[in-house]
Amino acid sequence: MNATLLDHHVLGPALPRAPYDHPFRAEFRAWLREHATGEPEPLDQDARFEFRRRWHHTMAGGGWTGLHWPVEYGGRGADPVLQFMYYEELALARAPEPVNTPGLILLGPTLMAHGSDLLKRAFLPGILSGGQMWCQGFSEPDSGSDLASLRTRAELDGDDWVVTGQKTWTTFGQYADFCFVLARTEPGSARHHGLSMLICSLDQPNVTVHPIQQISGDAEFCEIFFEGARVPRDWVLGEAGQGWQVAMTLFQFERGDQGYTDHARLLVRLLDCERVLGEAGDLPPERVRAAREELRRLWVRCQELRLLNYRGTLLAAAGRSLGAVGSMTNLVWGELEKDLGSLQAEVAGARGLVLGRADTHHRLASRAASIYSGTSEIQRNIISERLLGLPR
Amino acid sequence: MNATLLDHHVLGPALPRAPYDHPFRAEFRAWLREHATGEPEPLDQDARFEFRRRWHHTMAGGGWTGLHWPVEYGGRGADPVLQFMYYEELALARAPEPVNTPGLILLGPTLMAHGSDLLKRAFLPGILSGGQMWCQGFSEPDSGSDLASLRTRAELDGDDWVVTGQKTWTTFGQYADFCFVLARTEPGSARHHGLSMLICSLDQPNVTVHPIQQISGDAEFCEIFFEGARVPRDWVLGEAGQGWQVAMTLFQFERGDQGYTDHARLLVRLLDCERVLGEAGDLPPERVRAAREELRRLWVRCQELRLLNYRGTLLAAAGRSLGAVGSMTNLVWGELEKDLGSLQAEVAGARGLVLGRADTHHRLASRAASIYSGTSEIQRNIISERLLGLPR
Amino acid sequence: MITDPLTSDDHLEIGAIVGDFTQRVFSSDRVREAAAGAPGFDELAWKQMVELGWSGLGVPAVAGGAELGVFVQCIVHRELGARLAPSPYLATAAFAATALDELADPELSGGLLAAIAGEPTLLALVLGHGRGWSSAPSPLVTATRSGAGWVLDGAVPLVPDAARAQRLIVVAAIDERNWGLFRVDAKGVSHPVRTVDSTRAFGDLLLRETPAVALHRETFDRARIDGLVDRLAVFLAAEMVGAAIACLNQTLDYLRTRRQFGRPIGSFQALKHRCADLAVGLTTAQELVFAAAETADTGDAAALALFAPLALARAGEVLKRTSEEGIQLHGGVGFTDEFDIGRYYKRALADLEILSGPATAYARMDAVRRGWPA
Amino acid sequence: MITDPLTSDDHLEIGAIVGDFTQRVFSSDRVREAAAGAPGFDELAWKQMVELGWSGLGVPAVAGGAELGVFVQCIVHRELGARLAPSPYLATAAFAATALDELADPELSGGLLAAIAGEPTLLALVLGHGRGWSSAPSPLVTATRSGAGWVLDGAVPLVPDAARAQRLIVVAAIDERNWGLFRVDAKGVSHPVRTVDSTRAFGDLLLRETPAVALHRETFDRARIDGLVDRLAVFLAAEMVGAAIACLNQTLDYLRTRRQFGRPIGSFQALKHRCADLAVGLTTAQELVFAAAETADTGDAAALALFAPLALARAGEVLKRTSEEGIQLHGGVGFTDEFDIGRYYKRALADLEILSGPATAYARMDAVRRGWPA
Repeated sequence: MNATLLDHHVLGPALPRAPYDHPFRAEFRAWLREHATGEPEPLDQDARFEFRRRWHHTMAGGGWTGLHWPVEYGGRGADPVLQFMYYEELALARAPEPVNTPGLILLGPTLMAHGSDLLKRAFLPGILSGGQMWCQGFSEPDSGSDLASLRTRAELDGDDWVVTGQKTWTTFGQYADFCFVLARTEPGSARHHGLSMLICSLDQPNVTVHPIQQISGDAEFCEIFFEGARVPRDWVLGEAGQGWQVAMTLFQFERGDQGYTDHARLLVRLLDCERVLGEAGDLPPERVRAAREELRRLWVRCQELRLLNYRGTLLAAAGRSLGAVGSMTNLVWGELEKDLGSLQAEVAGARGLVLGRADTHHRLASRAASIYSGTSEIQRNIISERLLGLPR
Repeated sequence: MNATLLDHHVLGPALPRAPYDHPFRAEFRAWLREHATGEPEPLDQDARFEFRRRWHHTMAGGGWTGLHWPVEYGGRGADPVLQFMYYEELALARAPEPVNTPGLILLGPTLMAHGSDLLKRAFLPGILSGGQMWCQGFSEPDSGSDLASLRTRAELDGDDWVVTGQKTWTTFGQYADFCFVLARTEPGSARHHGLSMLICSLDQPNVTVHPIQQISGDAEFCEIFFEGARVPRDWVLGEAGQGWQVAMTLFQFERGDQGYTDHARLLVRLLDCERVLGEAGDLPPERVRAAREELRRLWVRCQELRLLNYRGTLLAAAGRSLGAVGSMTNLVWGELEKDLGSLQAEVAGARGLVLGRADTHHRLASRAASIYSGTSEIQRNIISERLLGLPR
Repeated sequence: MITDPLTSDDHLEIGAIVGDFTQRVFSSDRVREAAAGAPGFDELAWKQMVELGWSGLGVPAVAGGAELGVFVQCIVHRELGARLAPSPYLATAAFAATALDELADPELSGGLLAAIAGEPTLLALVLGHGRGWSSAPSPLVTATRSGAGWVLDGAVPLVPDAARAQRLIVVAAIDERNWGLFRVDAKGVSHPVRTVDSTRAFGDLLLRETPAVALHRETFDRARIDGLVDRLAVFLAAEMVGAAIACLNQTLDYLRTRRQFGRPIGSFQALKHRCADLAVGLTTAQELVFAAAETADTGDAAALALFAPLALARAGEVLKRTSEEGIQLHGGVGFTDEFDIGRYYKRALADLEILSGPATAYARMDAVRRGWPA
Repeated sequence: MITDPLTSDDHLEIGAIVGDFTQRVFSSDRVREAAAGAPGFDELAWKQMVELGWSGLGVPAVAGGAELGVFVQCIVHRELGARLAPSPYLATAAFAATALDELADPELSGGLLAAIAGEPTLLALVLGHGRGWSSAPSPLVTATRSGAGWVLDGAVPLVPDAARAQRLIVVAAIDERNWGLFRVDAKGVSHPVRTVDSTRAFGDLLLRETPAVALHRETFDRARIDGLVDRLAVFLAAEMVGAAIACLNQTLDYLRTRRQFGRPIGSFQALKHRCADLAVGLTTAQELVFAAAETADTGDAAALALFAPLALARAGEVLKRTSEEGIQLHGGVGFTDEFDIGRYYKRALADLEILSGPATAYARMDAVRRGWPA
């Protein structure tokens, strides 16, 4: 059987600049064949995180984490096109999802851009190896989509910042060792001014992490309460008071990377749906027909997401700004993730209601996709104002 | 063949309070069988209007116009349920579309409510017979959806109002003898205050009617320029200065009636699509399949429109306010009309592009449906604010 | 709020009484509490409903019921749906009672119907031909004569409330063309399944030469089963439309209250327009449901055969969409367990499976339309 | 505006040159003027394009062309689409030239290709197997030997630009499995049809023992025709995506300018969100088109067989939706002939028929995917 045709079938038509016969794919695929078992992730969240953490260690052992990090920081200095192929290959191998992405994707690169040598030496190695897990502290209860209205404050007390406030929607905060916290450090300042980006250890008595129960049964997000938490004075990214600019740098990494992984994992799941539909189940014929139609529509949408990710990759490779491609990727991905979650459970028929099944779980969990990384509504605001120039 | 089943097939399941075996349907159907030829309407607009005007005279001759008008004004005093069945039967008979609806539906009833005896005597008989055609003068170039910002003004000069300004989107203004014009009659007044509803003859030198060319080739709407047009002092509906209230009365009639006719005509056209699809055409099988799916969706939406119309009918019959049902009807109808226009041309395949065909014409003409009687956007504003109580 | 299809004083009064009761008895806290244990229903509430006579609303007067018809029952279903009431009302008072009334010999079923009207009995209906208007060629449950009685064989997944029912009313195939209605004891044949929706006690059914009592006097054909499903669909659709109304109301409340960027988020036009579209879908779905209910009461089976699948399909689609949009419009809190909106979504998913949902309903609609002269 | 898939300096320069030319030559007034006469194209503009060498962009160098490939041609198509240019470029320089290049014997077709590259010649391509990747079982045009030559028979409705072409290049069936490429004189066999789109000279084709010259050396099968249509689809998709970009831009201009309720209507969030959705659809469709173009140039036929139908389907859907929404967002003036937006809608309708549109493209996509290992 022609291996390239197989790739075509799963991921879609070959992209001219990320071909299936690229030597990087061959190298990584060989490593994955040896190390990735394809074993499904556990449904229990704690077990699932452990499962992923172990995989992270395996990857780190092979030198396959932080692929895009410069060689001097332990990475491979991979360009965006290699990263694109890297994530496609991970998905094809049905490898566990990555952990510590807040560290690898967001904080690491931001540290490299804005961090002092001290901070870089202290934190970059642990991010790469997965020895230290990271989480982000941006959103607050009253500033969901309006980040500049945040209220968490930090004041200098001797050699420490003392942090008081509440963060929310912090992904996997319960498993994290450190949190990067955006806080108001200039009393009386407003909106984007007077903020600082602090690195806060969560292993201290003045921090409480409270997981938020989701409709899926997971608690992927946490509230974190800082009640006089202490941060060493020089654990600030960039200058104190320049936190907004640092955050903007950081968000650029978020928009840029996230997409790389998504279309390929979605396409692999879509393939699973196709297989289930091909088997003789007890779904009535009219529902099989409707599911096949939906499957085709989702395949087309996955290809669109794939090309958005590819465009983002090429822009990044050319050192050009992503513009609103990031918001588009986010929007397209979030809506697609939900619809694929629905289809996966739909092809299981009534069984897709039963607790303890992956499809049941995914359908419920997917409802968060168009919300947690910036709602679809916020993305549409950004696209219409920044890209299309429509008035506020 | 069971006649009731035929009705079921075309119009949908029988509605409990407007059954297919109702004696009114039988009576009207008998008359229609004798007088309605089912001949398709001409595509040329002037010929089409003439065709409809002739049908109006035929209907008036049989006493079938102004069905809902009180007997004292020449109507039959029909309640809304009879009207509902009346329009369904007209559609089933493939009778021409009604003309002079601005007179019959809007101005007539408004005259009965707010007009002086003089005005009623002067105008009601001509509306009913179709001897005098009417049009409305509300929208202006700079107040499309924001009626209260209108600029047309009228000043008393002796025994006449002198009207100056421009109206637009006046349906079939080129065929009309009279226009009811909303104008500002109190200089310096603002928004809803100081307006009056005047009856203006279009047969005078100071009025110019300019048809607006549409993408369909039709010119169903006109701009009307009033450059010192004269209106006798007492040709005012209601009190001078109370024009907004009169207009609101009038609009209530608009929302209420319009719907009665629409679902049935749409369902008859949908039946035609079904027939075309059933014949062996040169549409490829995948397009036939897609068209059949769309046909089913549109049939369901027609049933929904039908039930909205039915609800409006029952509310009107109970003397209760329509609330936002009018806006819903408008919204659902406008979107449906467009999609049906598209399907009708789609089932003809490439032939649906050829000029001089009814399906080609309808598709283009239908694009106006969600705009001219209050855009879909305005209807959604109304529904969300007035019905759902969401803040402005 | 959206236009209410209830117009007569009688109906409005019934609606108000039912609304008062459900608001009190099925408060969010009590519903969550009931669900925290085994999935299923609030037994005390069920007793109260029976005492109020509601379980017998659709039961013939000869069997001690009120015989008020489908429309009135739908008023109750709508309120139960709005509250996500954990109640055997649908399974027992609607599904089982209707099957008994439609397909059973009154002499054989009289006791069961009387029990439904008079005691807090728990029955579940098993559709052994497949879910909804299933066109599945081979039956899920077959009945075979065994001595003087019958035995049933087959497996049916996820039967609503079967996990806690005492007795099951089963539609089973006798031969290729004939079907019968049977009664079996639930014990040992019904196995609880935990689903996303904790307000119904779904059970997997496994019948192996299970002794059964025939309830029909004459056997019946597939068309009769489809006619039965038409009636069941109206009840379920009424629950779904009630749930969708509650979803929209809770979402509107949130939009009016929650502020972002210095304004209530309900003042953002994009959200308003989406709510308007939801309201239109909900209004028309509700009109379909109550037109179907009224049609069921007038006895126009030809019209019901179209209205019922239309109502089920649209109510299902509307509830799914309204709950999905409800979650989205709640933003971050929408997908947490703190607000109730996610529970409506879960109930929507379950309700969509009970009679196999919109695709199956549209297939029925198409089949009925094809049967008419073209 | 939306992200441009043109990134290299060469491509950007070509884009700028073409954009300058089309903006000047195909102004709204000139396009309306050209359309006011017979439907079809602006002859003077066509002469200028030939002089600039654009008609030979895809023609092999041996025949005097520039042989720059599909991607560069798509840059031209995009601009022509944006201007609704009344031009035989699609029919002659893209469709006919590609068919000749792909399916004809170079010795027999060299003159025609040289003419395309060097003179303002007018050709049209007739797909005698059906529109697009048609799966129609019986061919529309058949070829029969007649003495030393051939005659063609058949009828093909609405062939783009056939009404004004001098010669027709015809794909015709020789027998059940073999097809050939033929040349016929357009005179007497092509009959003009007035359609909603006045920018193309559609013609109905009626062939009755019409003398034809065979251009192929070897006959070919259906798979080769599908491969040809893959290439044609990319050109047409590029025109559609160009038209959609212009639609969106004109709509955005209107929304920024037009005021209602004291604000520019472009500040209303519901309209903004709809524009955002249009922009996303347009961006992804354009990416598909240029990925398809790049793939055509790399010669990866397997990838093109998927990218081409994807690009055609999505470009078609996006142009239709953008022009429909464009009309709606223009409000009252949207459906009048005063603004250009309605002309884009009409062009969309016509473009959707040229290769039979999205449904047919998706059928091709499915067929290609089914052919792969599962």
